[in-house]
Amino acid sequence: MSILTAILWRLAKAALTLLAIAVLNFFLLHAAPGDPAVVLAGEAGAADEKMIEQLRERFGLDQPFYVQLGKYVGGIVQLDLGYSFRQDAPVSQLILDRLPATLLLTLTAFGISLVCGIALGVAAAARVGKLSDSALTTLALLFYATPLYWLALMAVLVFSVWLGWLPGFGYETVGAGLTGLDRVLDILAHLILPALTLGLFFMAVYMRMTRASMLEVSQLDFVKTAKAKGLSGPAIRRRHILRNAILPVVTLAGLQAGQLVGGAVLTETVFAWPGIGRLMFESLAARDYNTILGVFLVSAAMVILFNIVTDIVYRIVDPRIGATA
Amino acid sequence: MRYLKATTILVAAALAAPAFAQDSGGRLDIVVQPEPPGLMLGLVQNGPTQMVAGDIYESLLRYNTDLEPQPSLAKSWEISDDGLVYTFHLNEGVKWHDGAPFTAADVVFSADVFLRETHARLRASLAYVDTIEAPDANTVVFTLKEPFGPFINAFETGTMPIVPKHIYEGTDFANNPANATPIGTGPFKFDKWEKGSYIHLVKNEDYYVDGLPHLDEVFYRVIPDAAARAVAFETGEVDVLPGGSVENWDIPRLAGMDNVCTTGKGWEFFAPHAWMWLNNREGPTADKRFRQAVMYAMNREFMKDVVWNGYGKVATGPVSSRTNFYSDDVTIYNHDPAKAKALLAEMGYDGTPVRLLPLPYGETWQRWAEAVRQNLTEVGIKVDIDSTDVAGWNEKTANWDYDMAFTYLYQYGDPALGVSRNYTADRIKKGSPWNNVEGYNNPELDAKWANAATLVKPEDRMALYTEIQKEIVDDVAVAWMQELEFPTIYRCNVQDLVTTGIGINDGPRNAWIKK
Amino acid sequence: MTQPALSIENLSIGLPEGADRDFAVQNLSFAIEKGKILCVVGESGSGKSMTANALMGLLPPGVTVKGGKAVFEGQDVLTLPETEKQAMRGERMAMIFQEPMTALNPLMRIGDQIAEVFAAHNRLTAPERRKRALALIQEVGLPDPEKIIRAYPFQLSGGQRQRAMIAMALALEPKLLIADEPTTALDVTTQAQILKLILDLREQHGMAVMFITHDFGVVAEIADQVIVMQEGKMVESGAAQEVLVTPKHPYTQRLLDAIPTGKLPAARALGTVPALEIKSLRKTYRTGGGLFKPVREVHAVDNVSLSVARGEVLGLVGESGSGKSTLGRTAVRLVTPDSGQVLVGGVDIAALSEEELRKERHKVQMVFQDPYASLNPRQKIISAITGGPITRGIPRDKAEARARELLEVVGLGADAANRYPHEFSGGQRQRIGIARALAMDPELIVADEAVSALDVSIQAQVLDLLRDLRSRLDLSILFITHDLRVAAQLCDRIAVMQKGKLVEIGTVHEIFQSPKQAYTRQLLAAVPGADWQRDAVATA
Amino acid sequence: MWKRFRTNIGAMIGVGILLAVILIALCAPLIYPHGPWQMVQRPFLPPMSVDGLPLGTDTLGRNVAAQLAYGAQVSLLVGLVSTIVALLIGVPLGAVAGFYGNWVDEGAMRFTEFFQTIPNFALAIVLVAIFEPSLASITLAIAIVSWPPVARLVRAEVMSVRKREFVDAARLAGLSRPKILMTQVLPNTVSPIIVMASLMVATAILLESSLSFLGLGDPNAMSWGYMIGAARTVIRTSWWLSFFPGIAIVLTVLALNLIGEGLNDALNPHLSRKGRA
Repeated sequence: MSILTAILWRLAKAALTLLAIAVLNFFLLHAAPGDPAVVLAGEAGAADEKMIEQLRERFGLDQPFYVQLGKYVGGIVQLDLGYSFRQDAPVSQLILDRLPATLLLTLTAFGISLVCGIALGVAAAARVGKLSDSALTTLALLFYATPLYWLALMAVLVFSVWLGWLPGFGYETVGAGLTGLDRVLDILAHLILPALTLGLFFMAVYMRMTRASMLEVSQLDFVKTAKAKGLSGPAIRRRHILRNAILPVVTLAGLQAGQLVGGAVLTETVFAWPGIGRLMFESLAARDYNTILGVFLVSAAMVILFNIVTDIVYRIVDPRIGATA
Repeated sequence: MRYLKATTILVAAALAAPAFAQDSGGRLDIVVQPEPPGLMLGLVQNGPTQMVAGDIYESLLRYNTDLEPQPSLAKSWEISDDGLVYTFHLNEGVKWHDGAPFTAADVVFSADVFLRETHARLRASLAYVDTIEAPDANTVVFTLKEPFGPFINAFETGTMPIVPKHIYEGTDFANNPANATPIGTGPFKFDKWEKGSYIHLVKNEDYYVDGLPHLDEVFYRVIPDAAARAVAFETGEVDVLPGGSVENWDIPRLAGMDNVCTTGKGWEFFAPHAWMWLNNREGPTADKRFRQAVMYAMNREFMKDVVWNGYGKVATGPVSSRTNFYSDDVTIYNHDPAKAKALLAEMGYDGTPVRLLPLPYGETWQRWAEAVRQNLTEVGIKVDIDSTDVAGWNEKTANWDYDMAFTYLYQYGDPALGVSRNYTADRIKKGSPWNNVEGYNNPELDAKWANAATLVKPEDRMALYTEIQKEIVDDVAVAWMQELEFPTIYRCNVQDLVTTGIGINDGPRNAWIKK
Repeated sequence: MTQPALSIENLSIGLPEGADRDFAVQNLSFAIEKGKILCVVGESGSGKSMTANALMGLLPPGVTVKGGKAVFEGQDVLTLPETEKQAMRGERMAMIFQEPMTALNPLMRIGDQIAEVFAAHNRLTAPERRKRALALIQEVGLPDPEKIIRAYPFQLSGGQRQRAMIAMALALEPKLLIADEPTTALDVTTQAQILKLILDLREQHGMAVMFITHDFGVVAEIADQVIVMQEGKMVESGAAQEVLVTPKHPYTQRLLDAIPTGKLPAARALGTVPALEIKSLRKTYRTGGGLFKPVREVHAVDNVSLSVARGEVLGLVGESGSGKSTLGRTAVRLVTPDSGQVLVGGVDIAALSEEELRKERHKVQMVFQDPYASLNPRQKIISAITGGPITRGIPRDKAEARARELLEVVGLGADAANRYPHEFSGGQRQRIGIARALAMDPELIVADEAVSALDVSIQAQVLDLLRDLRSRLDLSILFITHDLRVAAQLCDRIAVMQKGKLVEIGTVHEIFQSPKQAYTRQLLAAVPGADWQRDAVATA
Repeated sequence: MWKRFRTNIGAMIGVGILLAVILIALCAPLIYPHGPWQMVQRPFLPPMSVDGLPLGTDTLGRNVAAQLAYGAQVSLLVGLVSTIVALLIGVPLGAVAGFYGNWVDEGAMRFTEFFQTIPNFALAIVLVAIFEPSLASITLAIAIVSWPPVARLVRAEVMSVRKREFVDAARLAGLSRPKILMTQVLPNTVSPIIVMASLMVATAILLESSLSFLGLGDPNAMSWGYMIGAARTVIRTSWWLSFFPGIAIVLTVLALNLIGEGLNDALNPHLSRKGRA
C-alpha cells in the first residue's frame, strides 16, 4: 500500500471520526445546563421574555432537538461549522482567525519537545549510568511532574516580570505597526515562553522514551553486528540505534498529540495567546455551542493531522510498514 | 419651562478647551474584559460592548459624576412642567462615520423602531412614552403617557444609543452585515477587530466638537487573564485598567507604582450594588428570621476590607448611597453572631444545608462566597457552595434553582430604573436573572414603588422611597452586601479620562496624554 | 606446523556477581590453523559464545576477561585498546550470528549495510563500495544482486539474510571468521547450502573459521578440528574424525549418544483401528484484505488426508512453512479447517460447535514446543494439570490424585505439584506438559516440535520418556518435527509435507531407505552429517 | 520482586514522599480541626512571620498549611478513584478487544481511537462544565479521558499473552473462553497494569489540579490546583501562595512517578516498550 493510498484511507476514516465527534459532542453540550439565550440576554444587563424569545428564535433553539442536530450535521458535511451568536460571526471565521496562533504554538512546542527530547534522550542514553545521565533523567522527571500552568506562571514571573526579557503574554505587540522581519521577530519573542512551557512536559516525555528506547535497541542483535563490522560507537548510535529507537517515540508523539492540543488550552489561557483553546474555554462559559463544537472538531482534526504526520514519518523511517500492511 | 443652566456653560467650556493647551495625538491602550460579543450597541449592551462602543455611538445626553445631564448629540433640551414633554435640540452638522448626515429622523428611528425591538431595558422606559416625533431635522420631542421621574436618565449612550437609520431601516437588525463594522457619530471610528486580541478605534476627524478627540487612536486590549492584565499594565503595554479588570488584591500594588493614578469615579451612573438573593419561596431562606440571621452572621466590614481590599462601602439597603433617593433610616445589621444564633434558634433551624451560588466573575467573587460560607458556618448554618460557570449561573438564577445567590446590578441613576425591578411582584418572572429573582412579594410596597416612579417632585419621591427602604430592609428581601467600587487605574499622564458618570465608557472622548 | 591463525591460552572469562557460576569460560586453550575450520561444540551455557564474543571484544556488560591471552596476528587481542579492537573487527576478524532475522538492521538497505563495512574502515569511495557490495552479494550466491542491494532485510528469507551477513563478514577478507551457530535457525536444506557456502569460501579465501555449534551433525559436515566444551571448560579436543568416531571424554560420548543417531529402530506391529483420520483437509490463510490491500492467500494445508492408528506414532516432517504445524493444530481444533474432516474416535471434531467441542476436547491433547510459554507462570503445576479434568466434571480430589500419579509417571515426583513453573527447567516443563496432556486420557496426543527447543541431552531424555510412554500406555501420537533424525527415533511412520501438501508417507524404513519423492531425498541429503550417519548405520 | 523494588533508591524516595503525603492527608482533620476555610489571621501573612502559621495565610487570612493538608486529601482521593474508574472502563474493554479480536477488536479500538482523537484536557473541561464541578464529576471526567491508554495497553498485553501456548493448552482443557480470559490471560497482564495505574494516579492529580486552576474545581473541597488558581493574581506580592501548593503537586506526582518506575523495573523490565501504546 503506497503512502498516498494510506493517507487517503486515513483521511476517509478521519472524516467519519470527526462526524462521530460532532454528533457526540452535540449531545454532550446540549445536555449541559445553561441556555445560551439566557446567557446572552443576561450579559446585556437586562432581559425580558421578549428578548429571550427573540434570541432563542435566532439561535434556532426553539426548534426540536433532532432538527437542530440534523441541521448541524448537515452543515458539517458541507464544511459549514455554523454561526456563533455569541460572537456574531461564522464559527469557521472565528476559528480561522485564531487557528494560526494555535498551530504556531502547538507546532513549535511539538517541534521543540520532539527535537530536544530526542537529542537529550540520546545524550542521556550515551552516558547511561553516569552523573550527567542521572542529572538529565532527574530533570526530565521533574518537568514531567510539574503542572504545566504552574510552570507557566513561574516562567512569566521570572522572565517577564523580574527579568523583563520576554513578553509575558499575547501574540504580538499590538499596534506597533511592525512589518516583515520585525513582526516575525516580535511574534517569536512572544512565542518563546508559551511554546517552552507547553513543550517542556512533552520534551520530558519524549526524552525518557528516547532514552529507554535507545538503551533497548542497543541490546539488539544488529547493533552487535554493527560492532562486529568495526563501526565506532557514535557511528553505531547514529546510523543504527537512533533510527530504530525513534520509531516508538514517533508513535508516542502521534498518540500524545491530543494531549498537546489539550495542553494548549491551559497555556493559551495563562499567556493570553489568542488561539482556539482559549476560544473554546471562553465559549464554554457562554454556552456558545457552535463555537465549542467547531473548536472540538478543528482540534480533533489537528490531532488526526498530527497522527497522519507521524504516520508518514513512520512510513518514511520504517520500510516494513508500507510493504507488509 | 425649566432650563438646565449648566448646559451652556459646559458647552462653552468644552469649546474653549484648546485654550488649556491639551496635547493632541497619541494612543491609549485600554483593557477590555471579557471580549465583547459584538460592537453594535443597539443590539448588545453588555459591559464590554458599552465600554468600546461608547466611543463609537452616542446618545442625546451625557451625565457628569453627579448624574446631571450634559449635552451630547443634543446641545440643549427642555422638560415641560408636567413632566410629560421632553424636547431636544440637536447639534448641527453632525455626520455618521460613513459621511451620511445625522438628523432627528435617526433619533426617532432609533428610539421608536430599532431599540423598541432590541433593547430590553430601554423598552421598560419606553412603555411610558406615548409618541416620539421630529418636528424638524434638529429637534426631537418625546411625549409621555404619564410622568416618569427617571426618564431624563434614559438618554445615556448604553441606554439609548442612536443608530443610523439609513443603514438599518427595513433590514433584519440582528443579521445586518453592517453590525460587524459599526457606524456611529462618536469621537472614534471603528477600524479593526482582531478577535481574541484587540479592537482598534481611530480618531473621527469630522467629530462635531472642535478639537475633540485629542487622541489619534484607542486600542481595546483583550487579555483574558487577570494576572496577565496586571502584568500588561506593569510592563507599560496598557495604559488603563478599567474597574474590575484586575483582582482587588493587585490594586494597591499597581496603584503604588510610579506615575500611576487611580480614581473611584466614573461608576456613578451605574452604582453597582451587590447582594445575595435569598430565595423567599422555599427552604430555610423563606423564613424572615433566617434571612435576618444571615445578615447578622456576616461580617460584611471584614469582607469589604479583605475581599474587596477596602474598596466600596457596606450596603445598608436596596438603594446605593451614591445615587438619588438613598435613605439611611433603616435597620443596620452589624456583625452579631449571637443574635444570628438566637434568631436561628427561634425559628428552629434544623441544620438543613443551604446552597450558595457565587457569581462566576473571578477570584474576588469566589473568595467572597467562601467568606460568607465561613461566617454562616460559624453560626451553625450548613452551606454548600454551588459551582458553576456564567451560563450555569444564569440558568440557575433564572429558574430560581438556588437558596442564596450572589449578584450585583447597576442602578442607572434612579431607583425606578435600577432598583424597583428587583423587588416588585410584577417582576417575578422565570427566565431572566435581572428581575425579582428572590420572589419577594409585598403588594403594599409594590404600590409605593409604582407611585414613586410617576411622581414629578423629587421630594415626594424621596418620602416614598424612604418608607420603602425601611420596610424592605426589615424584611431582608435580599442580603445586601456592598456598594461596589471599581477603581480605574491609569497612567497619570492620561488626563481627563474619567469625567462622566459612566467613566471609561465615553472617557476617551475628552482624554489626552500629557507629553 | 605453521603459525596458527589464532591461539588461545588459558582464557578465563568472569561472569557478573549473582550468576549461577563464577566463570563463563575457564582456562581455555586452543589454536586454529590458517585456512582450517575449528568447531566449538557444547550445549547452551557451555561458554562457547562467550569465547567468541571475548575475541571480538563484544562481551556484554559485567562479563570480563579474567585471564589468559588470545594471540591473533602476533597481538593479544584481549588486551588491545578499544580503538584498535574496533579497527580489527570486520577487517581482520569478522563474525556472523545465529539469528539472521535480528542480526541485520531492519531499517537499512542490504547494500548500505555491506558498504558500511568499508566505510567503517575508511576504504574505497562510495561508488566503489557499491561495486564491491554487488560483487560480494554475487559471491555469496544471492540472486539478482541489483535488487538485493536495494532490498531491506524483511524482504529476504532467513537463508538469504545469512548470506548477506556472510557477505558483510567477507567484505574485507578477514583472516578469521567467527560463526556463532549460523545455521541453527535455518531449515535443513538452507542449512546445508550455507554450510557448503562457508566451506567454499574457506577454500577461496583461505581464512580460518571458528564455527560454534551444538550439532555434531554440522561438525561432521565441516569441521577440521573440534573442541567440546562443558560449563566453561574444554573437555575434549582433536581432529574431527577422531572426536566423532572415538570420543574419549564421557561428556562427549554422552553428547554423541544423545544425538538422534538415525539408527532406525525395529519396526513395530501396528493396529489398524484409527485413532485419528484426516480427510481432504484444507486450510487457507488470508492476510490483508480491505479497501486498498490485496488479499494474500497461503494454502497452509492443501487437501491432506492421513490417519494415525491406535498405538501408532506418526511423524509429520517438513520445513518451516510446510503446513505441518497448521495440520497439527487443526487436529486438535485449535484451528478450524476450511474443509475436510478430522475424525477422532469416529467424531468429526472439525464440524463441532464451540459447545460440543468443549466436551470432546479431551480426546486430542497437545504437547507444545516452547517449554517456557506452555505453562501459565501464575498457575501452580497442579492446577495446570487438573484444570482440564475438573472442567470435564471429574471431582477435584480424584483429579489431583491422578495428577500426582502422572507427575510420577513422567519422572518428576508428586511433590512437583505445588510448585510454580519457573522453578523447573525446560526439560522438566516439557514433562509437565506431557503429564498435562495425559491427564485428559486422550485418544491422541499431538506433539508439536515438542523437543526442538531442548538441548541435545535433554532432548534425548524426553524422547526416551515418550518412547517409554508409547509402549506403556499404548499412546497414539502425531509427532511434528523438522528434524528427520528425531522422527526416525520415535516414529512408526513418517509423513513428509511441503508447502501444504503431503509429499510422501510411509514407514520409517521406507522413507529413509527408499524415499520415492525427490523432495524427501533432498531433505534426507540435507541432514547434517548424513554421510557420517550413514556410516554409523552401517556400523551399527 | 519486592527485593528488586527495595533496592531502587528512587522508588524508595517516592514511597517515602507518598507515605508522608498520605499521612498528612489522613491527619489533616486532627491537626486542623476547623478545616481549611477558617479565616485565622490577617491575609497575606508571609511564611514563618506568625507562630502557628509556618506557611503564612492566603487572600482571606486562611492557614496555608491547613489548606495544603486538606488539599492532599482531595488530590489523593481524586487521583486514586479516577484511576480505579478508568481501569474499570479500560481493562474490560481492552481485554475483550484483545482476546476476541476481529470485529470486537475493531469496534473497541475505533471507540478508543475516537476518544483519543478528542484532546483530552478539552474534553475534561467540557465534561466538568456540563456535569458541574464537584468531586464526583471531576473524578468521572478524569476517568473518561484517561481510560484509552489503559485499554490499549491491556489489549496489547492480552494479545501477546493469548498467543502463548498455555492459552492453547487451556482451550484444549475445555475451558470456556471467558474463563480462559479471566483465569489464564488477565492474571498475566496485571504487572503492566499496576505500573500504568501508579503513573495514572500521578497524571490524574495533575489533571485535577489543572481543572481546579481553571476554576473548575469542587468549590467545597480545598485542593492544590485551587490554591494556585486563587493565588495567581497575587503571585508577585505573595509568591508563597502559589509556590507551596505547586511544590506539593510536584513532589506528589514525582513520588508516584518514581514508584511507577520502580514497579516497572521490578515487575517487568520490558514494559516501557510494550506499554507505549
